Parts: sequence; C-alpha cells; structure tokens
Amino acid sequence: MASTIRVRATLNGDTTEVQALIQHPMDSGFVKDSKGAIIPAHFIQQLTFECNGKSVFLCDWGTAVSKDPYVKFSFKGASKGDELKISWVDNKGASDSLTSKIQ
Amino acid sequence: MTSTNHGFSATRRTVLKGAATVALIGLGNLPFDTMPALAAANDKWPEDAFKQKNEADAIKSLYGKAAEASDKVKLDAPEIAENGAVVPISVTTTLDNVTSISLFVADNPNALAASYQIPPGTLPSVANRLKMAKTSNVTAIVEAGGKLYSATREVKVTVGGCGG
Amino acid sequence: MSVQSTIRLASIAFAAAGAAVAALFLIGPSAHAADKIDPAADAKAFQKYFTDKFPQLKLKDFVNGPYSMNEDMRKQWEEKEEFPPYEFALEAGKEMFTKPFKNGKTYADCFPNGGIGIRQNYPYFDQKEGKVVTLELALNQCREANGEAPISYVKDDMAALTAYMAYTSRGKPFDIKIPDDPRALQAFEDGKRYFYTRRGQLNFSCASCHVQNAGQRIRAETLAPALGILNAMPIYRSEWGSMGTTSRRFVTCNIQTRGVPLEPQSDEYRNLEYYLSYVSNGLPISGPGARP
Amino acid sequence: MSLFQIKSIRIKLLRVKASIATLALAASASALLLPAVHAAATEADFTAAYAAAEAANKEAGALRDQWTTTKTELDAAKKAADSGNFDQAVASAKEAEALAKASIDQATSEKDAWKALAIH
Repeated sequence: MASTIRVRATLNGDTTEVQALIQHPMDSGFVKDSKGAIIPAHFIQQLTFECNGKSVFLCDWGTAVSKDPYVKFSFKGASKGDELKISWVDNKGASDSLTSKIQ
Repeated sequence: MTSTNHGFSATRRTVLKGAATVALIGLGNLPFDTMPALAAANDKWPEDAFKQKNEADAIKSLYGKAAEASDKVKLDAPEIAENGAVVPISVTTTLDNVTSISLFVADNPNALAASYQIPPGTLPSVANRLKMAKTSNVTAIVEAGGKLYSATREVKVTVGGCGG
Repeated sequence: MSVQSTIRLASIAFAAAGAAVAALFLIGPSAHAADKIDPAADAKAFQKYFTDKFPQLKLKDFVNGPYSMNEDMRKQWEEKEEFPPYEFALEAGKEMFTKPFKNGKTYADCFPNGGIGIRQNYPYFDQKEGKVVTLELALNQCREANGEAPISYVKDDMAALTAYMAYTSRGKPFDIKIPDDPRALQAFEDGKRYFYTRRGQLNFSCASCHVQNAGQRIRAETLAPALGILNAMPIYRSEWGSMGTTSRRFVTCNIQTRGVPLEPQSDEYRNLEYYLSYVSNGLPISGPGARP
Repeated sequence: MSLFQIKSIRIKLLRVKASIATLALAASASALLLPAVHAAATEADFTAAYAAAEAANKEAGALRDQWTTTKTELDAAKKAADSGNFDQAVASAKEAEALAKASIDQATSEKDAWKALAIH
C-alpha cells in the first residue's frame, strides 16, 4: 500500500525546510456519523523526524489536529542527500514510516 | 554528565536525568551517537496533558509551571477561520535555546492541541493545521531556557454552511 | 448590495414579472423572436458585470473564488496551497487514469491527446448524441465502452480522476465551443434559465447568491462569484473533508436552498455546466481547488 | 458588509412561511367547514389528504422543482398515521400539500420571471 506520508525536505543554505502531509482520518471521537453513532477517536499521537540517527523534530498530537495532518519546520546540520526518517503511531497502535532524501 | 536538555516538564526532566545517568554508567561502551535515539525513545506521549479539559490544567500537566506573555513569541492565526476543521496556525520566536512549543485552543473539548519538541539545531518555529470547535482564544507557549513564554490570539469560528 | 435589498428587488421583480408575463401573452409570439439566443453577447455581458462589480480584480483572479474576495481568507488558502489537501486525490487520480481496464485499455485511449491537458474543452456539445457531454459523463462513457461499470458522479474516484485531468490543464484558458446547431443553442439557453430560476423553499436561484451577492457573506461562507466558479473544479472542501465533483456541488447547492436535487448529470445540470463554463471562456483552469 | 445575513434570510423565511400559512389556512379552513362538527380525523381522511399532497408533489417533480421540506412533511404525516394519530397525520399531509402547491407556483411563475434578473 502506498505510504500515507508525503514529505518535502529541501536544503537552502545550511537550513533544511521540511513539510509533511499525512493521510489519516484524525477522528476526534466527538463527531457523530449520519446515523447518529459516535465515530470513535482515531488520531496520530506521535510523529517523529530523524536525520542521521538524530531526532530533529517530535510532534505530540491530540484530537484537535486536522484530518490529513500537515506540519512544517526547519532544522540545521544536514546536507543534500542525507536521509530523513519520518514515522508516526496512532492511538490504535497503527503506524507507518518513510525514509526520504533531502533535496 | 551531558544534559540532554530535552524540553520536558520539571517532573519528567528529573526522571530523564536519572535514566540518562544510568544509561551512561551501565552502557559506557555504547557508541555515542545512538544515545540520543535511546533518549528519544522514552519521549512518551503526554497522555495526561491531552486529557485535561481546560488550558491551565493542561499547561500544568505538560510543563508544571506558569507562562508569562512575551512579544518575542509570534503567533500567526486567521482572524476568522474559513472553516473550523482546517485552521492554519503557525508559531515562531526570537527567543533562544527553545526546547518546546505547544498550542492550546482554550474552548476546545481538550485544550491542548499539539506539542512539539525542538531538539538543538532545529529552528524554533512550526506551522500546522488545527481543528477548532468554536470561536476561542488560541495560545502558543514556548519553553526557552526552562522558562515559559506565551502569546494569545482570538480566532473566530462560525457554523459552516449557508442554508439548508 | 446586501441580501435584504436583493429580496426586496426579487419580490418587486416577482410582481413585475407577473405583469410582464401577462403583457407578453397580450403581445403574442412576436416578442419571443426578440429573445434570440446569443451566447457570445451573454458571455461578454457576464464578464463585464463582474469586472465592473470588482474593478480591482483581473479576469484570471475570479478563478480563485472566495479567496479573491477576502484578504484574511486568501492568506489561509495560500497556507493550504503549500501542501494542499487534494494531494492524495491527485495521486490516486493519476494512478487510476493509467490503470488498464479488464480489456487492457485505459482512460487515455478514450480521450484526445491521451486525456492530458484537455479539461478546458469540456463540456462540449456532442452533435451525434445531440446533448452536452461533460468531463464526468465522458469518463463514465469511456468505462462503459470498455465493459466497466460506471462509477458514482459524486464520490471520490470520479473526483480523483477529474482532479488529475484538471491538473494537467492548469493555466489553460477555458475554451468551450457552441457549434452552429439549434440544439446546442437551446442547451446553452436551458442552462442559463436554470442558473437564474429561483428554486427551493428559500426561493434562491444560483444568481441570487453567486451574482447579486458575490463577495458578500451568507452566514460564514463568502459567496464566490459565478464567473470562474467552475474553473477550480473538482474541489476539496474543508466542509466535506473530502473531494467534490461539479455534480456534488450542484446537488449540495440545491439542498441548501431546500430544493430537491436532480439526478447527477441530468440534462439541467449538464446544460448548467455548459452555460457556466462558456461564460467563463478565457479564464484559466485552476483545478483541483481547495475551498472552505 | 454585515458578518451574518441571518436576519435577511429570516425575513425571506417568514415571507415564504406567511404565504404557506395563508395557503395552509385556506386549505384547513375549507376542510373544517365540510364536517359540521369537528370529528376526529379517520384513516380515510388521512389517506385522502396524503394522496392529494403526493399528487401535488408529483406535479412539482414534473416541473423539476420539488422542495425538501415537502418530503419531510409527507414522512411526518405517514409516521403519525402509522402510530394512529390521524389528526396529526392529516395536519401534516395538509402542510405537505400546501408546500407542494407553493413549489408549483414558484416553478410556474419562474418560467419567465427569471429573464428579469438574467444578465444578457
């Protein structure tokens, strides 16, 4: 199955800008479906970014993060071609990860 | 003993310090660079903080101390959200040695929306898209040098749809 | 001009129209000849109405709908466009477009230029079938011609396919043609009539909101101008949390005026799309779009 | 530019409701006159009222201009009838008929009224 993670990591100067978009329903557990039943909470709790074995960013998310979540940050100390490892885990224990090269 | 200086709340930091010293003594010969990955492994999802209803309790649970407003924290959020399901919010700061940035939506069912850990070498800014139940104050808290600085803005959210 | 004055205007028009209708019967058929269907003139007048109403906007700005009407919303849109929510639909559409049917053919075999960069020519008037053929109808016709079951006009697959085809046409100006065929002229006129006809218990027509009140707010929504409104189709609406085709948009708009929607791709909807696309000729394709 | 246009829509709704109310009033007034004393509605009354409403709604369908609220009232009428409350069932069926008739009037008058507002 194609990965749920889309990432763009571009190096300009010594700073790498990272944008990630993840395919996930991010159900908060407060919403009802058309038949009135509560849709149970199903959301990504933790998303981590590692480069050259070092954590460069760690996201702790709650039920208020939008569907198909997006995050953008930047970090220093990487060079073109380095590998960025992105992985997430949700409240049901599901997870996915992707490794992408810095452009 | 190098302080890993991960931006956790006081209680969690003491726990971590303890763990770090044990790790160093016990596994002295481990190559140094795997250490941070190990340290990162116990960045547990702050379940209690996310469970808190109101903002004050959430901040207490996450950081264990109060924040002071500061104009060095720049919170960018729309005046009127085009749709409460997707509200683009970003935070940046000129404070230095920032270790964590968190976002709170006061009137959401649970105030804490998202919390980001900023390791050394990562710029202290983040952009994301949050859900807001209704018009509410949005507060960004930045932990820098162990102290908390905050900025707050009101974002208006209205019932979507135009008729029906 | 706020909605109240529209309604006062509408009710006066209501009464005036009644009188006009009566007068028409008295004069008899000659009056009808005066109503020659002139799409080119209609398109010119339509575009002039909006450039007069929004002098600060260039024609191509109208394809961004509400985001050209309001600075605060435009900023939110630009932030969404950095990594747009329709990214997944776009990729799914591309994959579907090239996945062969059971008989080995693909959608590309059904469309000129392999379906790439042609969205701006749809809908067109098919003189063989004597009706308007929209991109969505053509996709299902392609499926049926290759022994596949047609797919829903309002669900994600159709939105993903049309998103990919729109993406390959981004920037190309709408180029809708009306052949010299009385049936095509009539289809254009029927679409125009549907656009201006009040319906539903709220007694609104498409024009009540998207012409007379373009740029105003109705509750939280900023009303997009009708000019260029189909250029961004299909759209990912935060409101739906998913993609939506032109068909889905027409159906939901009907429901919001408390009118019972028609079957997707029924004559009225296809003629409406024909009219709305033709009067937006020259404006660039901006689909797939992200909307509130 | 006022933030909400609710009051204008409410005027709209009131005006449309007023026209329906007068129609409904007229319809129910005529129904009242017929039976000398107000006997409880029977299933037959309901069936007749429901059929009339459905016929009117079908005609609106032919004119491609049914209202969603007509169907809601028809469903309410059927639901009331199923639970044996024929007074309520007839009232809902009358309301449905009034709404259907209003939608027919709308479609008929709009046949040419639209030209007045069209840009051409």
